[in-house]
Amino acid sequence: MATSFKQIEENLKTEAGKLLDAGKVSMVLAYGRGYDEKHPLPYVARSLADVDGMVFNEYCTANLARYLVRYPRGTKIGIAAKAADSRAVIQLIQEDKVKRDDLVILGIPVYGMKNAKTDEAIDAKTTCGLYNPVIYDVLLGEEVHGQPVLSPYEVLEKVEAMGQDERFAFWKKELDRCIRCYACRKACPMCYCDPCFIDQNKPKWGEKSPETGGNLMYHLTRFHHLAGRCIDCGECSRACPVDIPLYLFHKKVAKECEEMFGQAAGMSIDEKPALINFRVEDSDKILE
Amino acid sequence: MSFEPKILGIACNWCTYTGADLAGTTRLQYPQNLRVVRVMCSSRINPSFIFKAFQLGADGVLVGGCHPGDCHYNTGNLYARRRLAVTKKILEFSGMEPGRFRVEWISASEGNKFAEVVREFTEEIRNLGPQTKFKIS
Amino acid sequence: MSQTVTPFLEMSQAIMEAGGEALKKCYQCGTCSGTCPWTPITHFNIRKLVRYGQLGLDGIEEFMWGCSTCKFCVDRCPRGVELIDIVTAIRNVYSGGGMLPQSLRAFVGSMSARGNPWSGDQAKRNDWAKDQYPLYAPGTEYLFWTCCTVCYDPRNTKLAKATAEILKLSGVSWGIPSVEVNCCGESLKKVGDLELFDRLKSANRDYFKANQVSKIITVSPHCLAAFKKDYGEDYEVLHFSELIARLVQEGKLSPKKDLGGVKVTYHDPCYLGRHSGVYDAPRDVLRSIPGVEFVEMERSREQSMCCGGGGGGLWMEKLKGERLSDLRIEEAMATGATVLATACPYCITMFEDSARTLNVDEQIKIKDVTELFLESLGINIDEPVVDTCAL
Amino acid sequence: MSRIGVFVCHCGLNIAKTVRVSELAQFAATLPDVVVAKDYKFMCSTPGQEMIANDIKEHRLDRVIVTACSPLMHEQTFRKVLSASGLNQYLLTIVNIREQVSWVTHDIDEGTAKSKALLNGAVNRARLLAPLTSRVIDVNPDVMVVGGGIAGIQAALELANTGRKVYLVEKNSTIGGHMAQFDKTFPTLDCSACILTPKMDSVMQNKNITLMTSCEVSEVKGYVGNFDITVKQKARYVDHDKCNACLACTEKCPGKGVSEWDEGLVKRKAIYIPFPQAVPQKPIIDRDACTYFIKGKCRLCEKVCEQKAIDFEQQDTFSTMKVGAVIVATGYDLMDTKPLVQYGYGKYPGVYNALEVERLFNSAGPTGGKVTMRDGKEPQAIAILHCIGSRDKNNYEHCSRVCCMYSLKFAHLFKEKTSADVYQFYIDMRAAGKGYEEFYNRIIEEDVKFIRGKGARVAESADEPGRLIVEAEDTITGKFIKLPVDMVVLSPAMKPRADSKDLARLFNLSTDKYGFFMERHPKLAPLSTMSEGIFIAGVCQSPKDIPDTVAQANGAAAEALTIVVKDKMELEATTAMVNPASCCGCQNCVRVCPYGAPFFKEDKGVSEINEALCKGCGLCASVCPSSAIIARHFTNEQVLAEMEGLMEF
Repeated sequence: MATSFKQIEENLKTEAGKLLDAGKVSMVLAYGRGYDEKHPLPYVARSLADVDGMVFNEYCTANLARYLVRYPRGTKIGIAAKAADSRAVIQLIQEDKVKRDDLVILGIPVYGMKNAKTDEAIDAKTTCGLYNPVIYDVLLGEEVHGQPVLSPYEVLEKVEAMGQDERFAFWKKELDRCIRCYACRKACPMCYCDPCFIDQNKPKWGEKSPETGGNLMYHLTRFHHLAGRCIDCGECSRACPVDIPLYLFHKKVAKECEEMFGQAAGMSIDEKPALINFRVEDSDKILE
Repeated sequence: MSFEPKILGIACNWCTYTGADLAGTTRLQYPQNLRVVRVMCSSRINPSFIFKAFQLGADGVLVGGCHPGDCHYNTGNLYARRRLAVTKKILEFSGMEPGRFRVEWISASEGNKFAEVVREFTEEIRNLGPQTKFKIS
Repeated sequence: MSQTVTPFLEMSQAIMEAGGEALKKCYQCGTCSGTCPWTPITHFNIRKLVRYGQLGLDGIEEFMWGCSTCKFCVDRCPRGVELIDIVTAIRNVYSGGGMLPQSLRAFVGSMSARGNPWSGDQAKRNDWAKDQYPLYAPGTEYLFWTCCTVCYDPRNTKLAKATAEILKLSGVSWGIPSVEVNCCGESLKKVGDLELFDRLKSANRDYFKANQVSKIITVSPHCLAAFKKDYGEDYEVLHFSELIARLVQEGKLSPKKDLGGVKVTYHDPCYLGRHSGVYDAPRDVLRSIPGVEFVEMERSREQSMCCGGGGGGLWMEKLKGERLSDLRIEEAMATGATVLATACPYCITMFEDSARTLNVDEQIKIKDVTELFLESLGINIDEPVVDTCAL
Repeated sequence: MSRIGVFVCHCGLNIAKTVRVSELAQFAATLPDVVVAKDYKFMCSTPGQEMIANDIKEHRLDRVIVTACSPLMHEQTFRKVLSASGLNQYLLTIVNIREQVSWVTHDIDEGTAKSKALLNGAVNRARLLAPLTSRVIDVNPDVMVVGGGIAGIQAALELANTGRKVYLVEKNSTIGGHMAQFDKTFPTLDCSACILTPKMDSVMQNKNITLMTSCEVSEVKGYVGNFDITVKQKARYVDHDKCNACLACTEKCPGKGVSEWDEGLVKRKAIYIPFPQAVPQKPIIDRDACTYFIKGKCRLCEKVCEQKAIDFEQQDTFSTMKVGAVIVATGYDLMDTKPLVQYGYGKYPGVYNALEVERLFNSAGPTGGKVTMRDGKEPQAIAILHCIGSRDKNNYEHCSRVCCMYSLKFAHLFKEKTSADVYQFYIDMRAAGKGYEEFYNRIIEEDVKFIRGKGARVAESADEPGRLIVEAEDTITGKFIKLPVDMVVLSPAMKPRADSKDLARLFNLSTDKYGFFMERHPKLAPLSTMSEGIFIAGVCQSPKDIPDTVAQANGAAAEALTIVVKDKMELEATTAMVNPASCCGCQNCVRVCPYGAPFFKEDKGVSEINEALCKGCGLCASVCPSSAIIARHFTNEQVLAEMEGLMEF
């Protein structure tokens, strides 16, 4: 039986309060009230008094790991992390952007998150489909068991079945709609480059205004940069104002990486990101 | 006039580029559709180079490096193998014909192989026809 | 036989295709044959078998049945050659051509017709239980997988009961399978009948799936190894000795009855030890029993001898002087033990036969660790042996 | 705005036959920024070179493109022309229209078209080229040799004899290594000590060698030409400056330690020299065996020492050496065969390993060179088991290379010193070396029995207590052999030193999976490593015999000399650098670089590249997501511009 949202919120407040009170962390990253219940916002509690402002409900989808890299190295941070969020934390630890010792991870096992825009359930279709955090120090509820375990890659079937031309048309139609607002990379916990390659002029990798060529360059390169690192939280697609299903492409790359390199992103802090690693016995077949 | 594809080659200095020189020294004949960029190591190849090449109108892209284990820089091509494999998967999933991008390990002594690969690849690209998907006109 | 031979590579190819791929790796150093317990006492030579296989030579059929798949050679092989896969593949290729020894025909026939090796009536599989023990149903935690041998073989039904009685006391949720299940097929696979093995396997897998089985306790190490390695599913499989050791450690079962200073030695079954890596659990169980003086034989644990019952050996006839179980009994007696404990129904059968033919069955008793443990719990299940084997 | 000159070479008819060279030059003249374009018969000839030099001056060229043969042929030639004309040599571009155009086609239209495309790409790239300068650094003339076995000794002597100053660092209290433990060496059977000890003495006498025994490297900083290496001098508890090597102390000492030198077969004193010919001949105290350190009382050695050299308060000390190059020659350990329980080593006293047997033969050894076993008896039958742990996937996959030969040597010495029957259990006999096959023949004729079959098990004999039974298959007859013997000799795998991976980390060396150091190239650079200025020699690279080890040591010394013989050295100019403004601190570069050139500056959160270590492969630039790394001469802009040019025509 999964713990209720209300209960998780209570637990979150209690544990965050304890951490701040004991001075174990200087801030806790969590969710706070937005303009309505459906739009909670990322929230930073720096003192015991701030804790009351925390909320947790089915719309708290944002991946707070995104904010970890904002603070100076060595800042002690508590972070509320759902399943995919915890994988982002692991990935950031692998990349040495944060240190495990600097974090207190408040793990949230949860089932029944919803997309605020569509009110559809958020499940393996648009995320990694895990319910329980992979890493945590404190668990804010009981582990979720008994819910259907779905492959996060099943949703790819339709696009995979398309012919090359049909698939190109599909992506062209989708990517042509991109208005280059960069909400996807803003929402992404792994997109921490500053500046992003596409913002550079030397070299100029692609057009900056929204048009076919620049859009393609931006997105394809971004898919490559996230290969073996995307933890499939799906936030890029939820953040997208024109609803481009970026998650499909990320899932496909993640699936291929898993098959080729035998490791999924953000599952163990002892691994190295797949693309800055190799095995001598990697097969040449992966190039076919 | 029949379709003459433009093929971009990126070759590592130590193996494939030298192998291509050997093909010339031994006067092997192959189609003139390939234009080679020399880099020091196949690991230098940024995935965006490949995307860019197609945008520039390349009908095919051929990458050549040392055989895994023989890299002049020890492990460069082992990283390249993974990175280029992902590049290939991305191209495929975006709708690009898989045949348009190829990675081959060609050593400095494999002039024959170089010529053979160029012949084969050129033929394949010729059959695929002009690449229009990425090309920015 | 002619002294001139020509390599027949098609045969070698066929062996590799049947799973004997490792043929290629062997460099004929003789570690396997030097290690093999059969080399000193029979004309079976595992290295030669591989050599004949590499070249596809005639005459291989004369000694391809000698291996009891004890895995000693595999563990020692410096090239990492999976010799058991080679033996299985060779048997598969040649028995496919009808070269099955007489003694194994009944075995394979029974497997094919009745789903068990003992020609037992499938409907009577659970007769030993006399309806005293629960049947497994979805929701039960553990399936207690009763090996065919403990269901049908009169000596070993005692072992089935001993195990069931301990389970009754253990407090875990368990049940025995319904009569529709088949033999796990482990020995059948090693005999080389891969097609029939697949049939039995898929029937059992269907049963597991239909009944939502995920945790299995086996009494036989052979079933244990099959479920772990050959079924391609991720079951949690425990050997019964592991379960007892755990229960004793957790304080849920404690042996009380002092067995009065009996000297016990323990024989590692190949499929529990080398195949499954379980060495300590049965020893822990023995050591937990009051009044048991535990002694090791010279060759124990990873170095243990084989009883000869694996790889179909249980059903094959061996001449006197060519039985490993005889040697093992002698080795056990040399320690001064009066009980030879083991943890496998095959070993029990082999040793009981040997003890009888060597006329030492009064001096040394063959017991399963489980039986000794039950005894120390103060429960006596001995009753007149009724032949439940409906031949 | 650049001023580019294009020079098209005919190469006689080599190019001109299938490329219309004058058309190509005319085409070049139409390209933006090209101020002069010419073609000429042989551009590499003196008049050709002069033409380029003149045009550089006359047209104030700041980029030169030579359209000719492969850059691998004449890049250096034309770079010199640029330098001589006052132009940075990296502003040259070579367009390869011979090997990659004219020689691979018969069609002059195709050839000309492709040449135009290549030239167009080159012009695009040339505009973006930047002048590069190689940094020149001072080189420290001294060398450090780590490891005082035969490899280290040889390398140190070679270097010292050229006048270089050498620090020879040895972790034991004497140099000599394993070779000093041997009695005879195969295949010549000359006495090991007779050929080694003079060399050990030369080390001691040589003014250019600073001998540092009981020392270990603890930190390595710097790069080729300029290493700062910190060495730990382990406390000896004897002041070697005062000690006059009278060794009175070692006679009085009541303490008992295990003699490492005699492979633990006997005891030694707590204050000791390992063996009589040790270099230096000065003792050290073994803390773990010393009565004073254990019980707090004794100090007998102190009382007998007239030099007042005993110092129980001595501490480990650290000192830093500056050297230009390093040779690592740390040798090997024998594999511990105890875990291979089937052979009974450590369980049966009759089972010996190879080094123990070496000591038994040695007249300075525990038995005075007599072959008597632990029970004091002379063996009547001896089995030598080859490939114990070598050629074995469960242990070490490699062949240890010397075991076949030393096993034969053992057989000979056993025959010479005892009346025992000697058996060899082998898989394959490997006797590939000068005089080795001959040696094998000689041993066969000495009536040693060869059994082809790997020893499978050693057990105690049931019939004859104290004797051992070796079990194996004689694969030639296919018979199972049970051989009763008194003594079993195991020839175990040679493995890297237990701490080789630590050392590898210190020197940034790669190792194979067992810990042997990786050479830069298996054939063409067997003594170099991926770390410039650090060389390897001897068994720390892979198992080998003494002749090969010595050859490697000489080679490594020569390699080290090529660096320290110069006062200055030029570093690679085409290195990578980090633009800190764009660095996102992902550390991809740090993780992938095979040379350890990039490093992360924790305080600034950005990476930097130590250009002295960079080899210019460009891997870091391609894994850098924010394009912060600039791979000089192959920058992103340069490559993209060239691609653009190539695809235009």
